[in-house]
Amino acid sequence: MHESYKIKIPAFEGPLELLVDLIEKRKLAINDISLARVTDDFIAYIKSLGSLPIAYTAHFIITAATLVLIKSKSLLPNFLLTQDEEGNIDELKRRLEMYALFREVGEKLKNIFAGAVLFKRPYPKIEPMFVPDKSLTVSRLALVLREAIKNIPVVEKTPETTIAKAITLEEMIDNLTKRITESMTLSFKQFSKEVGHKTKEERVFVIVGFLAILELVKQGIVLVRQESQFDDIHIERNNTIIPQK
Amino acid sequence: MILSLPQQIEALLFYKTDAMTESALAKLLGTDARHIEEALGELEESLKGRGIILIRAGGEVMLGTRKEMSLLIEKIGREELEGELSKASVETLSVILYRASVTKSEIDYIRGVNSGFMLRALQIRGLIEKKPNPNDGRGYIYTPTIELYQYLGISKKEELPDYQELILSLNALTEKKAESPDYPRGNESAIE
Amino acid sequence: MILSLPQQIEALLFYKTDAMTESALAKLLGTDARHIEEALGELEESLKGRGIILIRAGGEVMLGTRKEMSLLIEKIGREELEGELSKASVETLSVILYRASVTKSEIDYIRGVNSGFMLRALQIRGLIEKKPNPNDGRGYIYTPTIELYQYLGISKKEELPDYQELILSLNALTEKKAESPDYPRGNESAIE
Repeated sequence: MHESYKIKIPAFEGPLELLVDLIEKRKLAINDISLARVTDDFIAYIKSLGSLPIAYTAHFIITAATLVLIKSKSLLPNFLLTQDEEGNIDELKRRLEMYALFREVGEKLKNIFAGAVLFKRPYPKIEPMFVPDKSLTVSRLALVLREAIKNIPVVEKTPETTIAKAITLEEMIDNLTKRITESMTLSFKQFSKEVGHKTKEERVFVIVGFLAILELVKQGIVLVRQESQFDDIHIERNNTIIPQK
Repeated sequence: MILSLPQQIEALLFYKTDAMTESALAKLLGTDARHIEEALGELEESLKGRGIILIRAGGEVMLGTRKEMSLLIEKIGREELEGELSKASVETLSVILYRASVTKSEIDYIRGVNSGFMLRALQIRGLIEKKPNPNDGRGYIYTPTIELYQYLGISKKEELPDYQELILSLNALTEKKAESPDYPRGNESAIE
Repeated sequence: MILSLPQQIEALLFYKTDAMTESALAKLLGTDARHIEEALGELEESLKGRGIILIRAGGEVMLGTRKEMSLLIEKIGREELEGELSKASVETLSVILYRASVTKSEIDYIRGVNSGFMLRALQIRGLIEKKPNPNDGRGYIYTPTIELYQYLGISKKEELPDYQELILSLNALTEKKAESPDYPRGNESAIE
């Protein structure tokens, strides 16, 4: 469960690295079954990232979205995926396979690097001759240096974000809990519509919301109900348990 | 006596010591790309069984000592070798090496992270080069340098570990992609 | 694979650039004068019909280019010396002038690429000098030559245009480098 995977932050640079790592640790192949199995650990990792800049976590959240789709499909047999979603899943698997290839060969390169170097011939000694260039003036030198300084990346620069506002899993859970209390039943479609469906960034919100629902199901706060295959997923408060939050 | 093209190339590379592009060779020797290509093949062949070899990487050529000599030369050499590479660096290098010429967005897509700082660090170390993209006037591609080949002890890309195998697997994955045309290219731009 | 003695000698001479005594060769390769003598004969033989030759004089040996190449090589040398300085060379030169004394790694960091090649070109043209680094026994620093100062009409770096301002920006940017050891891992995945 959540505690099963403890990692120091930021142990993983990106979502593909983390996923391949999780899958390889279990000695699994890259497929729907293995991806569904590592979803919880993957989400646990994102949750542990709480305070990191959204620029870093955004890639993880986008990938988590696809993982949740895979997991939902494995949990709810009736769960229907759109063509887009199927596409996202296929793409994720292909990316993981490609990444795994480069990662594996990278290990081999690491082993041979600087092991047996092919040396070039050093420069023979040459008596220098002073030959300046007519275009060489102090003002040109100042100009060129100014240009070079402009191109040095500033390490501390706050990264531009693709997502306007940082939104954490916890925030989303709180928000969802409140809404459920207000209106006993809430359709997932309605929920997603409210959050917005236009841009990719906004879609991430929906997916984080979806993750949150799964989380609530696990905690027993809400019940998820789907009448038939093509129906909305209904979210209801579970009255048999007092919410602990 | 007039020297043959392979002889002339060998002498020029020996004198220059740095890598030369095949086009610079053609210009200097007053011939064309096809003749240079042919002559380089002959030179490569004639260097078999010698103490030096021809290293070729992405349109550039250079002479170097054979890998069997590396220990002895390290002993007498003055150069300090920077040995260690991080996991993230080798990952980035492997994409650039096996893809041979690749854009930043492709590297980012394959690694699932923004590689900007990593690419700069590798350029500073002289292991990769940034060049204008011939297919896109404003874009850039990244290519391995001959120096990277030297450090790996390989004289051409075919000598990379698992080269054929990896290229086949990559092609198979790209074909798979082509078979499912309606998948959204959405996530790709998420990296930008 | 174990290389033959002539192969090993060729590689060593290729790398040494200067002439080596036969006795130094024998010592390096762990053999005796007679075997070296024999191997040199074989090497000389195998270099027939090649672009490079073995030069032997008074117990010393070195590799060189064939005399038929001398015209072409002179031409290349002249081009290196007289050609227009590339933008990259001028950039490298400007860093050295404003800093007055700077290591290669700082130049590389400021420029974002490896400057080895440019430093060589600037040295040949007598614009900069390479000196042992007083703060680091094994390293080197690069400084402008007196002739360059004279040519530019200045007597010290403070007379360069906007000196204070540019040096402040440079300091600000290079200090940050010290704070982030190899490359900034945390920001690697930052979206630009």
